[in-house]
Amino acid sequence: MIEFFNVSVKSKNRLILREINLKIRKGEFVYLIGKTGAGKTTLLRLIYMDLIPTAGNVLVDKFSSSNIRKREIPYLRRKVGVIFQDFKLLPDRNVYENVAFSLRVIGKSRREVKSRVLSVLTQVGLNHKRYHKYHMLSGGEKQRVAIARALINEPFILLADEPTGNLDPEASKDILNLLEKINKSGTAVCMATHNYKLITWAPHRTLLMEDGFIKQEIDPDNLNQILEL
Amino acid sequence: MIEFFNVSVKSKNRLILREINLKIRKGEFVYLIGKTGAGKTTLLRLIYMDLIPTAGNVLVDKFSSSNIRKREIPYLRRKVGVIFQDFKLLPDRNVYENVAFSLRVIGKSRREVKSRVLSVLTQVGLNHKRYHKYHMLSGGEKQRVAIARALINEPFILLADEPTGNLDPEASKDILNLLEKINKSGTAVCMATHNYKLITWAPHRTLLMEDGFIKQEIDPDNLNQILEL
Amino acid sequence: MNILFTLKEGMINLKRARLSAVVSILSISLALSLIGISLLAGENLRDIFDRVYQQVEIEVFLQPGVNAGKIKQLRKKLARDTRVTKVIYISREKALEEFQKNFGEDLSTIIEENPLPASFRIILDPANASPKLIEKFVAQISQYPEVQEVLYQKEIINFLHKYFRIAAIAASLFALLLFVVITILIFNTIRLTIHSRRDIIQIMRLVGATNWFIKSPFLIEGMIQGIAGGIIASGILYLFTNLVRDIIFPRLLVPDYMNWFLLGIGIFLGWIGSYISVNRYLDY
Amino acid sequence: MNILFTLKEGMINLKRARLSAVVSILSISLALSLIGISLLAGENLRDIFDRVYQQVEIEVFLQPGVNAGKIKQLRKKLARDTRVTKVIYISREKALEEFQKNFGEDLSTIIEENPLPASFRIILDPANASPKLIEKFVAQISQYPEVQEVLYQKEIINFLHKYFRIAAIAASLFALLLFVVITILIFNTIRLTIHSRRDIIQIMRLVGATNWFIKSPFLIEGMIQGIAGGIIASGILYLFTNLVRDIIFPRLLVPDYMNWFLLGIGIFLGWIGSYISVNRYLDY
Ligand SMILES: Nc1ncnc2c1ncn2[C@@H]1O[C@H](COP(=O)(O)OP(=O)(O)OP(=O)(O)O)[C@@H](O)[C@H]1O
Ligand SMILES: Nc1ncnc2c1ncn2[C@@H]1O[C@H](COP(=O)(O)OP(=O)(O)OP(=O)(O)O)[C@@H](O)[C@H]1O
Ligand SMILES: [Mg+2]
Ligand SMILES: [Mg+2]
Repeated sequence: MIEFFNVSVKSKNRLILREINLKIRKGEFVYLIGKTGAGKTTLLRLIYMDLIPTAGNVLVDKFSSSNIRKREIPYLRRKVGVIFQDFKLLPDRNVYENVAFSLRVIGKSRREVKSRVLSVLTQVGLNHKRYHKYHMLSGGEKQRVAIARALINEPFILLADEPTGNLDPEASKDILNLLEKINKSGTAVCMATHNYKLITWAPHRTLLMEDGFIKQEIDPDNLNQILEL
Repeated sequence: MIEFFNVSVKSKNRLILREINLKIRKGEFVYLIGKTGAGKTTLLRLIYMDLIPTAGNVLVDKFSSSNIRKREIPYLRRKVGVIFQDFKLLPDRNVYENVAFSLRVIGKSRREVKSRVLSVLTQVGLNHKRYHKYHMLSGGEKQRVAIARALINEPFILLADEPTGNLDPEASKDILNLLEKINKSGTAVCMATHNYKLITWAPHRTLLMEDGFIKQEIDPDNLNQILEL
Repeated sequence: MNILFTLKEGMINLKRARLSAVVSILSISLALSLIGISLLAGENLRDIFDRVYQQVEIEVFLQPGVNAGKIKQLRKKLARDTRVTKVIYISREKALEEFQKNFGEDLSTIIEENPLPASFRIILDPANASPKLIEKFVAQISQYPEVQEVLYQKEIINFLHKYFRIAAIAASLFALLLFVVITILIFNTIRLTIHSRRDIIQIMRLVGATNWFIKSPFLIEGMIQGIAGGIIASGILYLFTNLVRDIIFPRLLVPDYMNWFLLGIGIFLGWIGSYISVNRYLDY
Repeated sequence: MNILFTLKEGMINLKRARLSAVVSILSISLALSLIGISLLAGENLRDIFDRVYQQVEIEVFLQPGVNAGKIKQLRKKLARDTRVTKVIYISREKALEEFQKNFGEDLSTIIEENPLPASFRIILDPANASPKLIEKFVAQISQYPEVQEVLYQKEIINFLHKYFRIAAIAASLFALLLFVVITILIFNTIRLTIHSRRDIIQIMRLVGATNWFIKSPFLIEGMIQGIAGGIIASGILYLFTNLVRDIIFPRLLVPDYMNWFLLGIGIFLGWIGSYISVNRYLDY
């Protein structure tokens, strides 16, 4: 599904990622942890090809970073959902419009959009608030909208870069539960986080990054060892 | 030192803060916790008078929100240090320049600036990296720069709005230790956070906000009860 | 307040929104050039009209029986009038001579006595040659008992004056429009510079910079734009006027004050534009 | 691709950077007006010069002994020449008559025989009245055995032509400068619009909008600016030309194509400006 072969990323003579080899299988749930600057965000950007590696090759679905063309990237993006710590929603539009926007933008007609948006909003539990304005939403709700938008094209993987960084523990747990539910229905999830408590709540394969490479894969049984930090 | 008398903040017919009464004494350390949207950031903005309450009165040092003039606000700000989750540094300048900037801006000469900046950088442990460019710093180091900048005018209080939101647990602990050290030397600290673990590491007076008011002051002994969330 | 620091930050401002500033300065130059051209057109039109007015003669025909003393007296009175530039006396004999020259007929062979009256031809100072003033002057002259009739090319003067006024009004409106455009241009560039520096401004606010300290570099920037626009416009007009003089209209008048005037307008509008912008986008 | 959606997002674009767009359109209007004025000046200058050229006579003096048949033949040949507009034959008698009229002296009383040669007076088509072409024509005519000498006002033609060329070059350079200014203006506004919409563009990228989908509203916006600028400039020139006609120069020529030309330039430069901007700031 997703495979990294000896991937390195260099920026201004500095190696940001070094010789990464990694395989994420269909329907997997993977945590990425590590200090600031370890390279988590950079690794995720390689998957949705916001960045092309300076060496090595990233395979995503049928796309390969070594020979993908610029104009193919939008079609890759439709197969990969992305969510962020700061939600990246449009503050001047309501819930429905925010989710619908991503379908309109890829050329779907108004009618096609409607049924799909409603079904996704139901999935994330926001159907009853679909006409709420952005500023009337709590942080957790905003993140749900972002997740709904990421899900709308039925991606095979959901990338999440510190999705709970701005949320309180309760809201964080809600979002984690939602991501688990989505994962159970077959979508892979890859989540970068500083919140190790999430891992104790829902243990999964965990990659510890340090200084641009994957230092170790942490055994879910040994999780407590990192939490001692 | 800081006192809130029946403070309310209304925005577009919605009460963001309601009837807050609060006193922060000289040299105190206060945590603000609560869900997103509870009003923590709003409360902090009232202290550095980025916002004037719609009802009630905020007293900070010798300034009162009910009769402060616009042109007095800068002089209040020089007595209050503020730091944020996203650091708010100037990415095109190095460590020294970032800290010096805030002294230059209030009209200090180059010579006065130098000794003061070096002493503050020593205080936060960054003197050896003073000529490092912004992008060469880790998240924890960036936050130290922000703290140095906030300290430079020797404020009587340091306001911190989720200062560890973008930091990994290790870096968060470092920052907390630094804030404690600063607090011990006499500066009050008021910190809004979602990271309840910080409170177990360094227990202090903790205010739980909910829906615009201070729901309760949590007994440091009962801290575990909130961590169970 | 630290001048050096302000200037340094001002330079950083200029670099940040450089393209917008260049675009703004170019547009201001164009607008100021147009103002300059209107001004030139106005001055030269006035000059041309003045010369037309200078050729307008007022003919004052005298009563038949007036004696030489009275005529001399009247002539003196007219010559002393500040509105009058030139007075010529046409005796009855001279009038007859002219008539014969113009029409080729010898009147004296047809009728016995010279039927033509003596007259003064008066040329007025152009400053007093507006239709109203001429009319007033004529009415005044007509009062004298020695005067029989006063004639002048009333229609031509009224026509010229009317169109000169229309042209002047149109040009003023146009200039006003250009003033507004320049102000908006500077307003907008400063707004964009403020926008592009909002991070740094937020930080300045946070650490306690005074409002005046934050605002002043933008005011300076606006005035620099006005000055630059004025200088470029002066250059354009210099080329333009030389070209026009060489090719079409060698008599082109260029008022000395023009360059200073353009520069002054540039600075003035630069200050207004940036002042409004700064107070709109940088006030608490 | 969904046209309605694109248009709707385009409207939101315009609202976002409204002031910048208005400023840009106003500046474009000014620049296009200046181009229009240059064009007008050029056309009218050419018209005036044409009329001067039309009065330039080439005098072709014939050899003394040429007989009537040869003269008739030459006349036909000249009349058939496409470069020639008008040929007038001045016989020896006619020449003498004119001489007497001009100088008031009766030559025939001084000398016995008429000393003046017969001649043709030729007026050329203005299109062929450039100094070089005239010289070529004259050289050609001089070859004919019947022709004794060819005279024309060489200096005046050279003088006019030289300055007309200088004016034309200066106006072209000025127009080129204005083209560049317009392009930069549109480039800059689109850049600012892109900047003000970077959040929404980032989200579009993220959810898989094609590059073309993201770019097209900005291209449309640039062209709308060009169109608006062209229309306003046409309006300004309409007022300007009417004013000039009424007051100073009733013969003012206004080419029919002018408004379409300005609109065309507006659209063309609008497209170029936004195209460059979009490819600079919106490419991966
Ligand atoms: N565009 C860039 N140019 C230069 N350096 C970059 C760029 N993007 C990231 N870096 C550097 O690459 C390193 C890895 O950054 P990255 O954002 O991937 O870390 P991270 O693990 O996501 O950190 P955090 O936990 O703070 O989000 C950092 O040192 C960063 O400064
Ligand atoms: N300028 C504003 N206009 C209108 N509503 C606002 C404004 N600023 C904040 N709010 C609203 O006020 C409420 C409190 O916001 P505030 O940012 O203080 O919460 P918070 O406790 O800091 O949340 P978080 O943990 O997400 O930072 C929220 O519902 C927010 O939507
Ligand atoms: Mg990151
Ligand atoms: Mg907050």
